[in-house]
Amino acid sequence: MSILQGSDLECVRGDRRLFKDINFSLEAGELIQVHGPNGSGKTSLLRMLCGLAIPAHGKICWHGTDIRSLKGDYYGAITYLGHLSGVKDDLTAIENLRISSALAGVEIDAKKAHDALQHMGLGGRELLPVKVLSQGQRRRVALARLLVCRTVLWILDEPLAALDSAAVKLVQNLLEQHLVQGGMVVMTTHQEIDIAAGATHRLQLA
Amino acid sequence: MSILQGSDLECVRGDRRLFKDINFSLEAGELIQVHGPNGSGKTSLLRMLCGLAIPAHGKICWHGTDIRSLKGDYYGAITYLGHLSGVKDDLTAIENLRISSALAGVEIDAKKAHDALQHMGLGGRELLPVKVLSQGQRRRVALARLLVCRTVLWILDEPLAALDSAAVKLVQNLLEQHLVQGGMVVMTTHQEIDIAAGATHRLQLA
Amino acid sequence: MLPVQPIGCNSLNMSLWVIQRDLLLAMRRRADVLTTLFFFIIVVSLFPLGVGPEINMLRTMAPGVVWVAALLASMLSLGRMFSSDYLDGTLEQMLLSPQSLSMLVLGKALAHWLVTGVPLVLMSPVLGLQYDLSTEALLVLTASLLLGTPVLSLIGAIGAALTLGLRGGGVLVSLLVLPLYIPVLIFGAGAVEASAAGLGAGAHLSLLGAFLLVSLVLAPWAAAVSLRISME
Amino acid sequence: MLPVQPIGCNSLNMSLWVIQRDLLLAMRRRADVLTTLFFFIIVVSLFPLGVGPEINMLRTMAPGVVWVAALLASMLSLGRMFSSDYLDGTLEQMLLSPQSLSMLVLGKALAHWLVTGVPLVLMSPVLGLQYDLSTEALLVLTASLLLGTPVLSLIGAIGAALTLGLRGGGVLVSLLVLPLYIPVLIFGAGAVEASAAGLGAGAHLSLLGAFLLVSLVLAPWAAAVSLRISME
Amino acid sequence: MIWASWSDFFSMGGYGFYVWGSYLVAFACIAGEIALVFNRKRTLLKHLSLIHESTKEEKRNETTS
Amino acid sequence: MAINWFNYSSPASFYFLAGKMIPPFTIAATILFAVGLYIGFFVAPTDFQQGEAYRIIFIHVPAAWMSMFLYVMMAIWAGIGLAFNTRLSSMMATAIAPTGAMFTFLALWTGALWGKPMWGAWWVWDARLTSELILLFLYIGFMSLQAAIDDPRRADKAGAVIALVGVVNIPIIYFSVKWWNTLHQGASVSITQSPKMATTMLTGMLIMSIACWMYAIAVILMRTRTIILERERHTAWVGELQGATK
Ligand code: HEM
Ligand SMILES: Nc1ncnc2c1ncn2[C@@H]1O[C@H](COP(=O)(O)OP(=O)(O)OP(=O)(O)O)[C@@H](O)[C@H]1O
Ligand SMILES: Nc1ncnc2c1ncn2[C@@H]1O[C@H](COP(=O)(O)OP(=O)(O)OP(=O)(O)O)[C@@H](O)[C@H]1O
Ligand SMILES: [Mg+2]
Ligand SMILES: [Mg+2]
Repeated sequence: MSILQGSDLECVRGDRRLFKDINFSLEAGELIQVHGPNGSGKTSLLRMLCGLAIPAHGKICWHGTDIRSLKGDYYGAITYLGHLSGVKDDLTAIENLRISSALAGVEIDAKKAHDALQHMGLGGRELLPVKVLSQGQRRRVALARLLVCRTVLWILDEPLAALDSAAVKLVQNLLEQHLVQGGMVVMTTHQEIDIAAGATHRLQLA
Repeated sequence: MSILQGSDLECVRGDRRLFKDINFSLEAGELIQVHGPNGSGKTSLLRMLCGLAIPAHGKICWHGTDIRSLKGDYYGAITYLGHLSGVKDDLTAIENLRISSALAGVEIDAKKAHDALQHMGLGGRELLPVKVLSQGQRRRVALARLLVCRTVLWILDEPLAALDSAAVKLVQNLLEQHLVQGGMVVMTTHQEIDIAAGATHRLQLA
Repeated sequence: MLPVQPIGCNSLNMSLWVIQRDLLLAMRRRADVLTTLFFFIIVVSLFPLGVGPEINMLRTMAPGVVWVAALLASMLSLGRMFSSDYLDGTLEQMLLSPQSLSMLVLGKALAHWLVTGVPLVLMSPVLGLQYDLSTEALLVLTASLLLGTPVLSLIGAIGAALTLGLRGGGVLVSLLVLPLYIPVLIFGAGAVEASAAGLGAGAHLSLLGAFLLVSLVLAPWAAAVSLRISME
Repeated sequence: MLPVQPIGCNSLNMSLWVIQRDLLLAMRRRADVLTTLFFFIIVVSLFPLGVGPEINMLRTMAPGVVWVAALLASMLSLGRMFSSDYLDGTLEQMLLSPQSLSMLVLGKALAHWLVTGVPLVLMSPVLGLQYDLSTEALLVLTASLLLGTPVLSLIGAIGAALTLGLRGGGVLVSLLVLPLYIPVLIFGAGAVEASAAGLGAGAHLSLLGAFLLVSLVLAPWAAAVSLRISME
Repeated sequence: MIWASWSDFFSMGGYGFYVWGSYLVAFACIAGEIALVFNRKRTLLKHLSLIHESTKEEKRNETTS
Repeated sequence: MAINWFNYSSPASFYFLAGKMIPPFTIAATILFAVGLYIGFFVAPTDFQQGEAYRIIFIHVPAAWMSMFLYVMMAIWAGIGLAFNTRLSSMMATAIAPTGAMFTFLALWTGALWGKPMWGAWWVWDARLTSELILLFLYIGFMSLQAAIDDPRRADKAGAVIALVGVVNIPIIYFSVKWWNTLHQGASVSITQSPKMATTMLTGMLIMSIACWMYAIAVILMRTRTIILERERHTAWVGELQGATK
């Protein structure tokens, strides 16, 4: 039995069936990359994995139990990053990071937040309100959560959007390190990215 | 004298100087690709070119006249596409396209809008409200404006974000065709893109 | 070469496009129109609950209450005038439109009036009946609202433009706009009281008309200036 | 392996974090707090302008007007409770938080009350003076607002959660929430009237207290359920 | 001198509360405003001198390294 | 020595000029307040109608006047800043607002304290009182708007628009007594008519008014200086200033 397992998943949006009979399983240290053209249902699949949407058919199990009956226990084990960054325009980068990780169940002090942001290349910008930052910088603030969270499963929807090549490299390292430590990742991206560590599965939609 | 000319441009945001002494000139059929890491001021530069922001120093001339004194005449000649798509969630793709081009000064009928959307790969989705579309599909709706507008200068801020490879190809063709017809393009992107037609300049920030 | 000048579009046309678009958006969410109206109705109906049922007092209060409710209903929906366009980048495109921005703003203010003001005007006689107003007072009330509500939308456009993108804009806008609404309120409610007192509402109504003309000319311009400031 | 369970965080702690964060956001825009307050003041001051200056009538109206204004001020700022968190994706993250969502919602409602309710309570005696209320009536008015405004925030949270992401939510929320506010309004304004009539406000005030307890228990839970529904 | 005694002066013909209430608040407001202005300036100068120190330090570091 | 006025419109030189101007205005304000209060409390005779309560006039009327004058000044400076993009005048407007709001509050407060003994109520909904209250809201709206905007240049311009639009209220306050028949006193000082009140009262009131002017100028200049420093903190001259004070 794998740690995360999706069986026979089907997604219906409006009057359109996006996909059906999707099966996958994920072990510690593995990564699934979801591929597919625009509108093929990648985001929909990821939201199902988080329990934010309910599959029309099939089920998703975590350690063998349906995630819908796990609730809080499951939420404590995942980190989701969607198309929207979830950063507050009026707060500074540090405040955003501290609060978002507190909400995810990990309280960190300003020093630690500062270090994480520094590592994401935001040194010197930690005290600016996020609304004045550039598109890529905002995305980096959101990604900094990955540095401080201690969850095993990361669900990332296009983490590379708006990032420059230096930041892409950074995210790549982060993922590799997470996999080496026994973490798991499900992600989508339209850009090519190659992860050295761990087994990489490919899930093609449409 | 070139058609679009920026001289000695300087940009200050908050207490930070993003760039200074930026010079460029653009002739018919040419493309400028603005490069630079996240937060280096690409978006700020593009907004200056549109007249949405005012440079701290230097000026931007269109056919030799400062764009700030041209106002409407200049706006009639450019099309700007920013990080935000400018599509309304509650309207359908067709309505969005028709209205945004009417605001830009070109009234088109439903047939023409339909064709443009079809060409952007949104066939069958024209009548859905945009809010149910996927990230990439929304971006395509915004890009469809380029097919119907008749402006000479296109200013595009990361047009490729969220697009799959088929859509990237499409945009590439679109740009090439525009350049061949004597149009001009200023754009930023973190992805690699190669345009066959016309002269391509590279502007590196920071 | 591509043509530099756009064709087939002038400023008036553009206002019409904007009005049409905003109405379309309102229709897409028909609830919007209804909810402003219901807000108006509920506020007017709340007062007897808070104040007590004595009919003489209610009759004296009526014009004031209806007008205050209309003013609040109109103000509450100001937030929608520009902010959604701002958030999704449409407003940027409008600023880059080759036509006059004032005309676009005028279009948006008129659309706002059509969606929020007109239903109130149509509803007011019914609400007036609840407060036992005479037929003549009802007529004057409706006429005063008909002249006054467009002024509210026009002045409101300035406030909405100034507070664009500011957090807490929804309440800030009321702070900016309510003091400017007060003359409209005074003369609007005053018209009904004057007619009830047998003095004739003519003077009050013509003052309201003058407010309307002045704001039709100045407000779109001021709002356009404010928009450019807010978007800089 | 990384630890699956988060550490150093329980539900109560989480509410405190949320309150702290919302207060921080409010402080970042100090204007927010002030503007709700001024909205309240302005609405209360608008009525005499519409109704006329006769002091006896104003005195009778006073409790109703102050209560309706408090209700509107509280309702107006409901939009802010969840919508900005929704738009930028923070709410998604909250739903995925391992702790109880009800506690988060409770935190947000309390923060809303601290930012919008408390200033109203503190201001109300001054406004009562403008309407020439007696000292005792002023005391009762303040007490009734102190008990009633948290109920408004708590009930409002349900409405705000249900209308999340709907366009025109700002007005829709009022439609949903106002009917639920009405009992609070009736007993709140009633308390002052009763004390003015020499009947003693005790019964009314204890009813308000009961409302408060019930809504403290039920509203966060209902709002949490609504949030899950809205986000599905 | 139009006042018979100091207590006469303070009672203001029975209107003492109103008259002194006005003047006291007026001068409290004026004093408060002055205090606020000075306070604003003091905190600003403190802030500025911090910036100044740190830039000086940076310069020193540059020259030594 | 010829003064280069144009030079003084730059914030840097105005900073130093204002520094020189503040002491004389402060001294003038102190002396005039002392003289005015002396006349008000020890020279002016008791009013035969209102008794001693009328002595509130010496603070009420200057405060009411200042509240209106300062609003107009604020709107003018803000308008100049908007039209000609002169930073200094916008800073002046920003600096005037809190002082104006304070005087408006004082006019309301002292009026209320005067109203209780005279009219029997702290507050009546009379046109002049109400419009003065609206004036307070306008000041607060101006300040909240500016406080809500982070970028000072945008704050200046947005504030200017709302200040200019709000100017319509000033004639309403001033003429409200004429237009509506109200409880509040009509203008008793005007240029065309000879004054109706005792000359000592009038002198006291005028001296207090001038004192308020002097005070307002001094405190506004002080605030402007602080605002200049805040806005220009990254410029070389502020750095030098800092080096000099260290
Ligand atoms: C809260 C209550 C009050 C407010 C807001 C208020 C407001 C004002 C204002 C704005 C002015 C200046 C108008 C002008 O220069 O024409 C003024 C002047 C004056 N007020 Fe009041 N007032 C209040 C209460 C009173 C009361 C109770 C009295 C006396 C019974 C009073 C007596 C005067 C007098 C004598 C002047 C000078 C008029 C003149 O000489 O021009 N005020 N007040
Ligand atoms: N109500 C509806 N009716 C019809 N189709 C719908 C409806 N709602 C959603 N869809 C379709 O469902 C799909 C949603 O896809 P999703 O957002 O999961 O795509 P994605 O793979 O993440 O794409 P992208 O790469 O662009 O982010 C889109 O194709 C959209 O058109
Ligand atoms: N008030 C401010 N204070 C300091 N820095 C600021 C302020 N406002 C903006 N900035 C900085 O200005 C830059 C804005 O950059 P811009 O958005 O033009 O970047 P970009 O090149 O488009 O980046 P991206 O590739 O991420 O889109 C950011 O580095 C931001 O941190
Ligand atoms: Mg997607
Ligand atoms: Mg950018």
